[in-house]
Amino acid sequence: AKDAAANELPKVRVGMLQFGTAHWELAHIQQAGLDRKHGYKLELLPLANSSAGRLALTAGNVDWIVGDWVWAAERTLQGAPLRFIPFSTRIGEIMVPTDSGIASVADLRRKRIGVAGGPQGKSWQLLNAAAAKQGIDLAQAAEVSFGAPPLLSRELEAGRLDALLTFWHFAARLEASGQFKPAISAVSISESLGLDSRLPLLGYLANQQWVVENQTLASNFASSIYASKSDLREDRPWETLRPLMRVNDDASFQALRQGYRSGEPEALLSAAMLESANRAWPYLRHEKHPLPLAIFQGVSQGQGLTLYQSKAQQ
Amino acid sequence: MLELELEEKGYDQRLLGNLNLQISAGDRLALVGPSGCGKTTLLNIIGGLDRAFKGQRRLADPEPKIAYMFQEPRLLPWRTVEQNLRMVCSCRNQALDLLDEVELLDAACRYPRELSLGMARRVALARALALEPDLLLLDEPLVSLDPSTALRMLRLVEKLLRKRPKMALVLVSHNPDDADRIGAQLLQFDTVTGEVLLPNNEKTASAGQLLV
Amino acid sequence: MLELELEEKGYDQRLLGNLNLQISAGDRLALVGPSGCGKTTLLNIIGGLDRAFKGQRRLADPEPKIAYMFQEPRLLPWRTVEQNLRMVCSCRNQALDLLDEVELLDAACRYPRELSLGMARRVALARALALEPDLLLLDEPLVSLDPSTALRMLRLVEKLLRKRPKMALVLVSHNPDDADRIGAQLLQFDTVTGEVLLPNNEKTASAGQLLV
Amino acid sequence: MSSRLRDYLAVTAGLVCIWQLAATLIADPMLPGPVAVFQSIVTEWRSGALLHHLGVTLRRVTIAFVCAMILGTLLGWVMGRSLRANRLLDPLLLLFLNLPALVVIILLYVWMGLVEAAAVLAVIVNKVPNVAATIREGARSLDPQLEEMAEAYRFTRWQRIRDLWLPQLFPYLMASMRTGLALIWKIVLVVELLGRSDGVGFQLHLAFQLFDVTSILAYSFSFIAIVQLIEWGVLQPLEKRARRWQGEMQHA
Amino acid sequence: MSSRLRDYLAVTAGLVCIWQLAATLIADPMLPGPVAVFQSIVTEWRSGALLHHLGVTLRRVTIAFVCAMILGTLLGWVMGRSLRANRLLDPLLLLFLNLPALVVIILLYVWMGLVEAAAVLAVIVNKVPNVAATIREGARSLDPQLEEMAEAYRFTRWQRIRDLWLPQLFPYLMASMRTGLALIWKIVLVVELLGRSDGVGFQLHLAFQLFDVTSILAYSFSFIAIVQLIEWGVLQPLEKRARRWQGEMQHA
Ligand SMILES: Nc1ncnc2c1ncn2[C@@H]1O[C@H](COP(=O)(O)OP(=O)(O)OP(=O)(O)O)[C@@H](O)[C@H]1O
Ligand SMILES: Nc1ncnc2c1ncn2[C@@H]1O[C@H](COP(=O)(O)OP(=O)(O)OP(=O)(O)O)[C@@H](O)[C@H]1O
Ligand SMILES: [Mg+2]
Ligand SMILES: [Mg+2]
Repeated sequence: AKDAAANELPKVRVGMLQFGTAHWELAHIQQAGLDRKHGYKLELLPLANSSAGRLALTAGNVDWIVGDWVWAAERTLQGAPLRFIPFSTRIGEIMVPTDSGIASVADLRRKRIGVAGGPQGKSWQLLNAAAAKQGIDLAQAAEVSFGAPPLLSRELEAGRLDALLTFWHFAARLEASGQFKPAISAVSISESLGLDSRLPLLGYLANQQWVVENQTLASNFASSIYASKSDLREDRPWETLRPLMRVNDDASFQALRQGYRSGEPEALLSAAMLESANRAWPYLRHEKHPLPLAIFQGVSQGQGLTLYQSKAQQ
Repeated sequence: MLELELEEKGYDQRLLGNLNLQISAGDRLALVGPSGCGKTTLLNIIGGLDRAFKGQRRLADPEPKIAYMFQEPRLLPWRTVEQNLRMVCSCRNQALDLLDEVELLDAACRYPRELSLGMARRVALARALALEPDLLLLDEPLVSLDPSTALRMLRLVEKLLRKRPKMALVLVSHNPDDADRIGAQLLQFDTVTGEVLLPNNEKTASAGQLLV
Repeated sequence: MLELELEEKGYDQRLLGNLNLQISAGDRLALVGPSGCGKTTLLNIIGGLDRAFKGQRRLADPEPKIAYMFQEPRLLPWRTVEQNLRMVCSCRNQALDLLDEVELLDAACRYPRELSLGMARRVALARALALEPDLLLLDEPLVSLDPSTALRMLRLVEKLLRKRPKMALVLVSHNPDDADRIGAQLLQFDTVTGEVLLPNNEKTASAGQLLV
Repeated sequence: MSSRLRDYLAVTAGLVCIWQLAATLIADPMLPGPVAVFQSIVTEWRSGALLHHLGVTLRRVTIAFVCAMILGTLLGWVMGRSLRANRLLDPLLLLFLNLPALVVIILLYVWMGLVEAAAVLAVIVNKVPNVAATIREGARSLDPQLEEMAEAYRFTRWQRIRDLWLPQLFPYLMASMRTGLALIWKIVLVVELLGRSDGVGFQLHLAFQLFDVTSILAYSFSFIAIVQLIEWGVLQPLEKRARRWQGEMQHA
Repeated sequence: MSSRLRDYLAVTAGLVCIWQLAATLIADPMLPGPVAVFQSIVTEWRSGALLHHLGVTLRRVTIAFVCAMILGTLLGWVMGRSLRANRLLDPLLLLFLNLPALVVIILLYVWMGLVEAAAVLAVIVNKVPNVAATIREGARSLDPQLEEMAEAYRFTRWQRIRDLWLPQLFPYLMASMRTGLALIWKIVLVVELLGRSDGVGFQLHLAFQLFDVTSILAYSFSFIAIVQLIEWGVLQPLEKRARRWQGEMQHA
C-alpha cells in the first residue's frame, strides 16, 4: 500500500554524476524518505559527466541537474531560461606539493600549472582575474595545460606540474594522500576580487518553464534538498553513503565529508550575494549582456529571493 | 528474328560501318577476319551487350533468347563448374548431362581456377548450349582444344543444330573447316579498308540475308 | 641447361609422372596432348613457377634466363601495352620494335582492356621475346589468331630462333604444322593412361634427351 | 583448427606474460597486471554489473551494426555504380564522414531527447558513411567482363546479388565489418557517455573519473573477448567459406 | 570538370537552403542557420583563433595519418600474405582494433605525460589496426595469375610494388584513406579534449560546454572544408589517374 501511494506521488527527475557530490545528498533523500515526506518521488538518472547532464536537461529528460549559474545565465541569454537553487559554494583548489614554495598568485609565474575544466572553468577565470589585478597575465606568464582532472592529478603526482587548479573533490583526494596541500585558498582569491566567498557557484538547475508549471513540486524538491543538507551535518547518515564516495581510506572519506559540509551555501541568496554574483559575472564571461538575475529566483514564481531557510538561520 | 542496321561503330577510329544484317531462324553465319578487325565487337552488338553504336538493332517479337559464348571463359571463379552451369540451366540433370557431353563430368565440383584453359572453355560452351537459345553466338569456340576434342565439340554443336533446326548461329572462327562443317555462310571482314563487312556469297546464298 | 626429374605431380589424382627431361641449349620441344592432360602444368614446373611436385629440378650455372608466354595474356590491366612491355624490355626502342613486329605499334598507348584477345596475346608474345631468354616457353602462342597473322607470328619466332640458335624452346601447340615448321621434337602425352609422357622419337632424335 | 588454437593460445599467453612482467616491474596502479584485471572482471561478473552493462552495450552495437551495414552497403553500392548518384551524394558523404561524432550525438540527443533511439541513431549516422566509402571502392572495382556475362545470360537480380556482386564485394564487406564493429563500439562508448545511464561506455567513464584503470581494462577486455568470439564464430568461418575458391593459402 | 563543379555547387546550395529553412522553422538556438555559422567562422577567422586551432589539429592529423597509413599498410600486407604472420598477429590486431580510444589515450598520457608525442601516438595506435584490417583483405584478394607472371618475368621488388601490388591494393588504400582521415580527425578530437590545450577538439569541447552549437558547427565545417579540398586536390585526381585504365565510367 505504501508503494502504491509512492507511485501516485508526482515524480521529480534529477540527473546527477554517479560519483559526484550531489549524489550524496540526493541518495540521502531517497534513503531517508525525504522525498515522500515532501510529497514527491525522487527519480535519479545517473550520468557519466557534466556534459551529459546539460544534454539531459536541454533534451528534457530530467527536471533538475547540478550545474553552475554561469552556464544557466548563458542558456538564459540564448533564450532558454533556467532557474538556479544553490548547491555548493565550493570551487576549485590550487594544489601544490607539500614542500612547494608557492603561496600566492604571484608565485605562479613561470610555473607549470595544470587547469582542470578548461579555460572557461570558473575557478580558472577567477584566478586569472585575481592575477590580472596584480598585473599578471597568467596565461602568458605561466605554462598552462588544460586537461581531464584525473590526468592532471597524475601529472602533478608525477612531478610534471608545479601546481594544479582542480575540482575540490579531486583536490581533497590529493590532500588526503598527504603529499599535497592547497596553496592559495579560494576564499582569498574571491576576496581579492571583492567577491563574497560564500557565493554559491554550483546549484540545481531546472528549466524555468518547468518551475512555473510545477510550482509546489519545485519548492517541495528545494525543501527536501535543504532538509537533506541539514541531515548530513550529522555523521550518522554518512555511513550509508560511503559506498557512493568510492574511497579506500578514512582520510579521504573524512576529507570529502568535510569538503562537502564546508561547501554548504548560505541559506539566503541575499541582495548582497546577488550583487556579488553581478560583480563576478564579467570575470566569468566577458560579455556585454548583463547577468540575467531572474535565474536566481529559484523555485519561486515572484520576485522574492528568499527561497528557503536553513537550520542555521532559523 | 534480329535486324541490325549498323551505320558506324568505332573507338578512336571507325571500325565497322555500313552493314545491314538480318538474322532469321535457322541462319548460320561465320565471321572471318584478321585479328583485331572487329569480330568480337560485332558479336557484342548482335548480342545486345554493346549499345554504343550508330544505327539500329531490332528484335522480333517474342524476343529471341540469345546465348553468347565469349572469347574468354568468363566463369564465376567463386562457383564450381556445376554451379556455374546451374546459373543458366533449369535443372541439375541438364547441367550434368551437358557436363558429360563436354567430357567434364569429373570436374563438376572443381572451381574454375582448377581447370585448364581448354576445360574452362568447354564449360563456357556447355553454358551457352544450356540456355537452349534461339540465337547462338560463339566466339572462337574451338580454340585451345586439341584437334580430336575440338572435333567432338563441333559435333556437339552440330547435334544441337540438328535437334533445333530453327536455331540461328553466328560463329567466329579462324578455321574455315569449322564453318564448312556447319554449313555456315562466310562473312569475311575486309582486311584492306579494315572497316567494311563483305558477304562472301559464293558459298551458300540461301541462309541469311546480308545487305551491304 | 635444365634437368627435370619428375617423379609425380598431381592434384586430386596423379597427373604426370616418371619423367626425366633434359633441356640443353638449342633444343626444341613441342608438347602435344589432349585438353587438360597437363601441358600447362608441365610448363609451369619447367618454368619454376610450380614447385609442389615430387622430384627434382636442376638449373645449370649460370642460371638460364627463362621467358614464359602464358596461355592467357596476363598483361597488367592498369598499364598500357607499351608500359607492359617496358616492364621486361631494357629500353624503349626495343619495346617499340617488338610492338612493330607483332603489328601493334598503333596500340602502344592502349590499355589491355582496349585490345582484342588476339592482340593481347600478341603483346604477351612480344613480352616473352623481349626478355631474350635462354629458354623460351610458349603455351599455345598462335591460338586466337587468324591463319595469316599466325603465320607471321610463327615467322617471328623462327627469326628469333635463327638469330639465337642456342636458345631452347618448349612449345605447346595443338597444330602439328607449327611444331614441324620450327623443327621441334614432339612430346606426346599419353591419352590412354593420361599420366605418362611419351617421347615421339620418330621425328627428330637429335634435339633433347628424353628418358622415360 | 587445433594448430590454430594452439597458436592463438601461445600468442595470448605470451602477451599476458609480458604484460604481467611489465606490471610487476613498473608496479604502478596505472598499469594493473592481468591478475588484477581478471579479478576485477570476476568481481563485476559476480555482482551482475558486467553482464548488465555488456548486454546493454551489445544490444546497441548489434542494432547499430546491422542497420549501418545494410544502409551503408546500399549507399556505397549506388554511389559506386552510378556516376550521377555519386556526384549528388559525394558532398553529403564527405560531410557526414567528417562530421565529428560529438556533433551528431549532441544534435540528436537535443532533438529527440536522451532516448535509446537517439543513441542508436547517432551511431548509425556515424557509421553509415564509413561503410559507404569502403563499399563504393568495391563497387567501382567490379569485373566488367563478368558483368557482361551476367547481362548476356540474363541473370536475375537475385543471381546477380548472390553470385556476382556479393562475392566481389566480399573483401570490402569483411573490411568494413571488422573495422565497423570496432568503430561502432567506440562510438557507442561516446554515446553512452553523453546520454545513457548504463552500458560499458558509462562504466568506463565512471572508472576514468576515479582513475580506476583496472576497471577500465576489465570492461574493455570483456568486450574484446566478445568480439574475439564473434570473429571465431562468425567472421572467420564466413571468410573461410567465401574464400574457399581461392585455394588453401588464402583463408587465414 | 565544369559540370562536376556545377553539380557540386547545386547540391551544396540545395543543402544550405534546406538547412536555412529548417533553422528558420525550428528557430532553436540548438539549430543555428548557415548564416549564423558562417558569421561565426568569419569572427573566429578574424580573431586568428580558427587558423591557429585548425593548424594545430591539421598538423596532428597529418603526422598521425601518414604514420598510420604506412604502418597499417605494411602490417596489413604482411598479415594478408603470410598465414603464419596472420596467426601470430591476429589476436593483437583484434585487441588493438577494439581497444577503446579512451583506454589508449589515457594510458599513453599517463605514461608519457600530457605531451604532443603522446597525443599523436595515441591516434596512430588507434588508426593502424583499422588500416591493417582493410589492407589485409586487399592483400588476400590479389590476382594469383599476375603474381605468377611477375614471378616468371622476375619483376624487381620495386616493380612488384609499383606495378603489381599498389594498383591492386588501390581501392583498399582509397577506402582506408577516406575513412582513415575521418577516423583520425575524430580521435584527434578526443585526444585534444583530454589532454591538449589547443586544437579544434579543444575548441569544440569549450563550445560544447557552453552549448554553443554555432561554434561547434563553425569549427566542424571549417575542418570539413579542408577535407573537401584534400578530396578535390589530392584524392580525386589520384583516383582519376589510378582508375583511368578502367575507362570512362569508373572514375567518378
Ligand atoms: N574498349 C575499347 N576501346 C578502344 N578500342 C577497343 C576497345 N575494344 C576493342 N577495341 C578495338 O577494336 C578493335 C576490334 O576489337 P575486337 O575485339 O572486336 O577484335 P576481334 O576481331 O574480335 O579480334 P580477335 O580475333 O583478336 O579477337 C581492336 O582494334 C581493338 O583494339
Ligand atoms: N589448382 C588445381 N587444382 C586442381 N586441379 C588442377 C589445378 N590446376 C590444374 N588442375 C588439373 O590439372 C589438369 C591439367 O591441367 P593443365 O592446365 O596442365 O592442362 P593442359 O594440358 O594445359 O590443358 P589445356 O590444353 O586445356 O590448356 C587438369 O585436369 C586440371 O583440371
Ligand atoms: Mg575477338
Ligand atoms: Mg594449358
